[in-house]
Amino acid sequence: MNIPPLTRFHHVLAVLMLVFSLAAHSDPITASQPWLDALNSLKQGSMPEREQAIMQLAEIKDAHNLAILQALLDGRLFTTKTDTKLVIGIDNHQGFDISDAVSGAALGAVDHDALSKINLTNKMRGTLRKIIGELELSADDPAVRLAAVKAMAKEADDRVLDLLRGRADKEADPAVKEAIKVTLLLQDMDSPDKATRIMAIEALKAKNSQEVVNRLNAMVEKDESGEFVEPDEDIRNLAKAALININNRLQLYSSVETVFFGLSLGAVLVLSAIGLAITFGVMGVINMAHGELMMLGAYTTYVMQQLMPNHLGISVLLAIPAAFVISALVGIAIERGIIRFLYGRPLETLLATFGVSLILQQSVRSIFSPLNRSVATPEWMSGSWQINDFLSLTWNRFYILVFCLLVFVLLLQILKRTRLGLEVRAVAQNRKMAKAMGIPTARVDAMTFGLGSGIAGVAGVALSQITNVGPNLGQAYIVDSFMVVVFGGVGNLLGTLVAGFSLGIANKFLEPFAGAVLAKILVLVFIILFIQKRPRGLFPQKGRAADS
Amino acid sequence: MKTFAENLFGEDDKLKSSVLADGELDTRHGPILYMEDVSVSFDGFKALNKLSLYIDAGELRCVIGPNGAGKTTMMDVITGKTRPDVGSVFFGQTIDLLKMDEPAIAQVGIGRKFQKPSVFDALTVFENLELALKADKRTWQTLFFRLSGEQRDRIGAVLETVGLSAFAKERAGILSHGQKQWLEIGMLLMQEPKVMLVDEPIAGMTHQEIERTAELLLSLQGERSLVVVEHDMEFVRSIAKKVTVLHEGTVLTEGTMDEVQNDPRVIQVYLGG
Amino acid sequence: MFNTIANKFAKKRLLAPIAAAAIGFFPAAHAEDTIKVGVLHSLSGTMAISETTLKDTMLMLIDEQNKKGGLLGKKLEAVVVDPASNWPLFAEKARELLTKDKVAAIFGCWTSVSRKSVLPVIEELNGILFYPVQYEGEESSKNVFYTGAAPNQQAIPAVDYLMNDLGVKRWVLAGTDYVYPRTTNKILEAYLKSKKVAKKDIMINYTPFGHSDWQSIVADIKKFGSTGKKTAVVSTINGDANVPFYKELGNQGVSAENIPVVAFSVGEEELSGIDTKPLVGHLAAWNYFMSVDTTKNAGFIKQWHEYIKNPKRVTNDPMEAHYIGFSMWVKAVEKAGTTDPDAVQKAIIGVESPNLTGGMAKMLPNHHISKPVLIGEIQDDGQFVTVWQTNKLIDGDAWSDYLPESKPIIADWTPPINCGNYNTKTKKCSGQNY
Amino acid sequence: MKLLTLASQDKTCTTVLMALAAVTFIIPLCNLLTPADSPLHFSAYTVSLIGKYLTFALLGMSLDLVWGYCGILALGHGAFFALGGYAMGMYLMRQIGTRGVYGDPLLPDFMVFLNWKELPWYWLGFDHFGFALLMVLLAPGILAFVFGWLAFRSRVTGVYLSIITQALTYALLLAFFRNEMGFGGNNGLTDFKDILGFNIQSEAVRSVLLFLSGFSLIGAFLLCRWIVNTKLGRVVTAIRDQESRVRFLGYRVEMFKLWIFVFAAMLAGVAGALYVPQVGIINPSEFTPLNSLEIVVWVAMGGRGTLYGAIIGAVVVNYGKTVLTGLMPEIWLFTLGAVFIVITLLLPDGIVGLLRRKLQEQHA
Repeated sequence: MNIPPLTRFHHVLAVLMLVFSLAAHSDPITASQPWLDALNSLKQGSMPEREQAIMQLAEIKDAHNLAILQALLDGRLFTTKTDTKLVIGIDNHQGFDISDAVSGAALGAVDHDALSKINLTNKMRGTLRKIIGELELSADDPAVRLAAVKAMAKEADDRVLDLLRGRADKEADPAVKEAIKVTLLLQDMDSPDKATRIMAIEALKAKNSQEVVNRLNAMVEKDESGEFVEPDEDIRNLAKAALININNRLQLYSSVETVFFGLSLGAVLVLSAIGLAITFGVMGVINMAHGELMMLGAYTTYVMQQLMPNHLGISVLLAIPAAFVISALVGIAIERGIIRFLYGRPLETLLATFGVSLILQQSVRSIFSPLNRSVATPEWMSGSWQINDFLSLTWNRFYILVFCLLVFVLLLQILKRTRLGLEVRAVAQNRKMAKAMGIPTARVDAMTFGLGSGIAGVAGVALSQITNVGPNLGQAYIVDSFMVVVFGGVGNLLGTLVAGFSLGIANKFLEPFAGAVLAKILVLVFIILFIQKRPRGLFPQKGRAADS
Repeated sequence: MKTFAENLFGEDDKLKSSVLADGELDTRHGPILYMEDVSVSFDGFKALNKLSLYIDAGELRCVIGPNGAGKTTMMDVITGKTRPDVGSVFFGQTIDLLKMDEPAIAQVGIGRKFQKPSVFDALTVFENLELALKADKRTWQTLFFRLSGEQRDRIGAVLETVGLSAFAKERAGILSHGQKQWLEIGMLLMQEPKVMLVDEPIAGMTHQEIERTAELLLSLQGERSLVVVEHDMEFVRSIAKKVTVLHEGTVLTEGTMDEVQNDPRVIQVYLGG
Repeated sequence: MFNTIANKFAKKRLLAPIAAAAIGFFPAAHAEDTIKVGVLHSLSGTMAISETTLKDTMLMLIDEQNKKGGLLGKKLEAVVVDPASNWPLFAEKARELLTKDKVAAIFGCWTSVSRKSVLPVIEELNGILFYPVQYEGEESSKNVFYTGAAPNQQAIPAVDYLMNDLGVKRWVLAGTDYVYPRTTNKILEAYLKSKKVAKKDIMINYTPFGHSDWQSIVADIKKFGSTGKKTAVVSTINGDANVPFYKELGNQGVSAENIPVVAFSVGEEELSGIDTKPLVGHLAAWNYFMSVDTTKNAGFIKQWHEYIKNPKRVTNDPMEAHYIGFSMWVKAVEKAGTTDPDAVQKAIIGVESPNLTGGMAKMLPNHHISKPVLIGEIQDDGQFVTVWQTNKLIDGDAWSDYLPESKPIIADWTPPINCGNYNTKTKKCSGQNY
Repeated sequence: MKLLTLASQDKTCTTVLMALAAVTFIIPLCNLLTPADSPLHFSAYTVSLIGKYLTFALLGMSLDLVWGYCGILALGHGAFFALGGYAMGMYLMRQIGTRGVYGDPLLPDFMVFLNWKELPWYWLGFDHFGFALLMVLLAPGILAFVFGWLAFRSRVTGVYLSIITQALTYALLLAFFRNEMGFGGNNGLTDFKDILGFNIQSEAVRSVLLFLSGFSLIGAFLLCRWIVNTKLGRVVTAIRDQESRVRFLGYRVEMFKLWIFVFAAMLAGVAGALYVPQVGIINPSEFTPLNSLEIVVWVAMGGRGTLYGAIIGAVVVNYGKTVLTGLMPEIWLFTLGAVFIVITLLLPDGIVGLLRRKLQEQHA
């Protein structure tokens, strides 16, 4: 293309040399003065100077570059506070194992406090990613290569394009190959040769890439003077056709996305309501402390993470049984201490549990402070499952959805298959008869309430992954929880599930038209009107028992 | 004020018109109450299965049948509590009960005493009767309601009849089971219905009280029609001219007590079922 | 006979607490050897999250002042009450502080609505309120001193930075639906338009308080930002809604490098409740960061950690505002030689007090103060790194110049104007309660 | 006279009435007749506080009518209170006139701020006090009528009804938060200047408002007392205990429920209208479901189904709140929570039940 071949050659050479020098890691290095200077200003300079230093580092070929730059990007590049030496640290959970950034020599372990981090700005991070991308284009891991290609494609100048072209032939991984191909095709859209352009558009039509949409959109736009940006009408029409083609797919993806959003919102609703479906639905206790039991579950997750800060993923998993046990125990305590005196007076349970909720809230405020607590999301739950440029499903929501279904199925099995479940259902249907048949109703009550509370705790673990962990957590969900249970039909677990999901999806489909607030209002009004039609919810309890 | 109120709560106009449109109670051509081919099912269980029943004006009819035969459901259908899947229920010739709800049915003249005595525990015996008293039962009229001397006398008379004069000022909650039964019968009397549906009137009563109940019911027939559901065969025998036996939601047989008792099907149902 | 006894008994039983209550309402005879300072921050309810820290800050500052020998030879005494995040209760408690406890000044409020609720009471009883939170402006009361940022001390510099230094072309203005975001966004919209940003390049979105499901909105932002033009989000999202918002941003892959979010309501304390890893690089605009390296700030942080007995607690902007407000009040009282509100109100104008981040804050005639504006990027340790700051202090402007209806209005509490709402065109003072 | 004899059936009730009358007449009189430094003079703080309690008492009593007597546990009763408050607030807003921040003669400040050019239709008429008073009754009344008409006719009962009333107030909360609604969004209506031409902050107006609150409370109490003692009251009690049985007596249960529900909603509206000028602000937080729940707590605490129990409950809980939030700001919620639990467990009939028992012991 229109770049002097010599320059291009130089660039390639430079990068190649970098790559080579990386390969030759074990070679003794003689650190050059400019390189040391660059490191020095990286260490001490102001933000703009640091930015310059990074650029300089990239130009100077040094074997340690990748390690240093990567460490810088990851926030593992420090200066020691005592002798302001530039070191790379590896977190060993008590402190850092550090090594000299210049020589690579291990310097042993130090405290967190002994180091100060070299901070970055967004701009620097962008630059770093690009530089590292170039360095990593030939990495072994295809995922790293893909990330590298994507980072480079963002600022695809000619040098980058050449690099990519070079890589395209060698690349074996289809995903990486595809990414390179799209980047190159996009370049072809600006080609002076009309045939190349047409070919590029035709080829890109089938790709799900936002970049393609942007470029096509730009082609059919008019500029300020009302002239088309793209003078060639054939190309314009072709671009229009391609856009229609892509937009159809976009629409499909966007509905899929909305359904997913709705399901995941529904999953949160179901999770927060399902414990209530037991304490309220099965036992008839208007449990205003339900939200606070969820809050306890969320705080349990926080405590678990504090106990094992090095194993985030495991701590979240372990938090599930822990939260269940803690909330269940608190639930049993509430039942034994208060609620058992109030059976047959459901409205009074509302009052007493309201008192309990105030106490639980304030306890948490006293113990953990009124501030929100930070609960980290484990690696496997963060980010999203990128299906293509137009459709990605966030992992945390996805797991919560799966988790919700698991909890539901498990609960159903407990109620259907176990002795406890049988007793629970017996007591719910006819307390006196159950008692007469020798079922220890007091124990069953405690266990049932414990079960419902425990599930609330488990829901709290899930909530800790998407929202605030603070004293107000419970209150934020209590109203919604009651709505879901009532909408589904009190005493019917399946109803709760269906209600949660349908309200979630309805909300998400309304949101684009009505906005978040109005959507919620509409859903509430819908519930009110629906209850007029079916005064006992979606799945009413049937038979004579329901009448009384 | 009144017109505004009536506009606001003018529900009873509708009620009245539904009665008036169909004309006054018309029993010239036969029974005062009839059900034809009425079926009700709950979750696939047929509580009533093509039940047909005709009650004549002034008749005292006893309905018997084993548990689950559909006796209570039958009453539920007549009083509007349960809607049948198919069939028709008429009061006289012209009043279609299926088009009306419970209060409307009660107001056109069908009264009901429940199986479980249901009186208002928080109110006094007198107030219980006062509530049942035949009167304008719209909201504003109820708010400004004052007992006339005549009405007061009538309540007194009923109190006398049911033997609760001494308890007039007591809360109904303190009454014994049998007294509550009486009170409910009293409330039924206050309504001055044309048809009285009486579900198990003598449960929890002493022998003496049973006799008085029988007397009372017998004294009412002719002037009113009565449908009595009862398990106690002796009691039924003491009052019944005509007995209907229900089984599995349909009429098994009808006739005098003797006829019915000798019917092999009835014996089969009661003993073999 | 029985009736009268029972009657008397019942009366005694019932009237006793009522009488006690009535007595309680009368101001207790209070010793004149202390100067009382009211602390009006919610300690329970939804706002406790933010406000409890400010209560502790005030207790610390008062404690410190007492160690220095108090004020005018008297000890200071903090009177702490809990308005429980209930807006009418704020007014009631303010009245209680001023009439029952006779406090010399009140430090308190966080939300605008709580300030609005308290305002008539403070004005009626001629009290003094120091309000430490950034807010929407459009107000200047004789009795209130606004030590937080006005919109021109936070929002506009932030947008300038995004536009000039990051080359942002497309703007999402996302906020919680209440008056502060509404005003800020209105000002910003006007400002952006004056900078030739087209309407289609501005997306405005409002959400309710505590909004927790951000999936659709973040997806929209992502779409809006995917057109190739550099896009940024200016967030006036309040309080609890932030955590789920940032979590969703992180999970949907909206990184600070693609679409930076600059927030006006997210400080160190809010970050301490968020897993900051996915947030690294997002921005906030404040007048104070804990990470700013000055000796004053280091001293303040040390003092705070000692007071609160937790070396992990952070400091934040509203705390600094109280720090400045309190020291200004102390200086003004010393200058006036009395805690009399009129004298203090007069004396405090022009009083200077050092910022923790350097420079001297000054109380302006419009009851706002001058402040530096800092823009910081979030780091994974929950701190901010200052990436940009104004080279001089900016004076707080009560009435925004970017809103047509308030452009001609100024506030000046010095003679001859002596008005919080003075129209320079009509030369009229309006909207005042005196 | 009849009314008074009715009321005097119960000693506690008489005491409450006397106390109310005393507060209603003595405090305003003292304040109007004595100089500010007299020991008989009540501070503005005391006056506005008591005034507030009285409106809460009225609100609690109106809930007791629907819950205690008719058995409808409304968890959204605060919505009617708030609507009444908004109606009054709108009048007070219009009274500001040109004294607003932006000096617009017609539009309240927040509308000027949102660039609204004209007053929305639902604000018309609120410059007339009479119209505002009418709306104080009608706005809650109509909402209660529509909602009740739908719900009672479809025979929604028990927890289902409770939860949809909660949904109602929650929906209203969200709606009033929206700035586009034209009710001032989160900040609500505030910065009132005067009422019927009198400065709303003046002591005389405060005293008068307190008097009106007390007077309305006593009036409403006697009215409610009368209603529950009419036949309609007995029908309503009967509905509470055995709804379906009442139908078979020929009463249209839904109409009676509706009547009482609408009446109570209007009373709540009056309470709201009296509340707003005394606290000086009305904003959507009055719609929060938690607020409505608290009303239920007052009634339960005082003793439901007695009317005056609700008055006692409202005053005790709110007085407790006032004292505790000042005395022990950090831990008052513990105390409040514990009190709720203890009351439910040990005093199922509330404070009134306790007093009655004590009286009976005396009797014995």
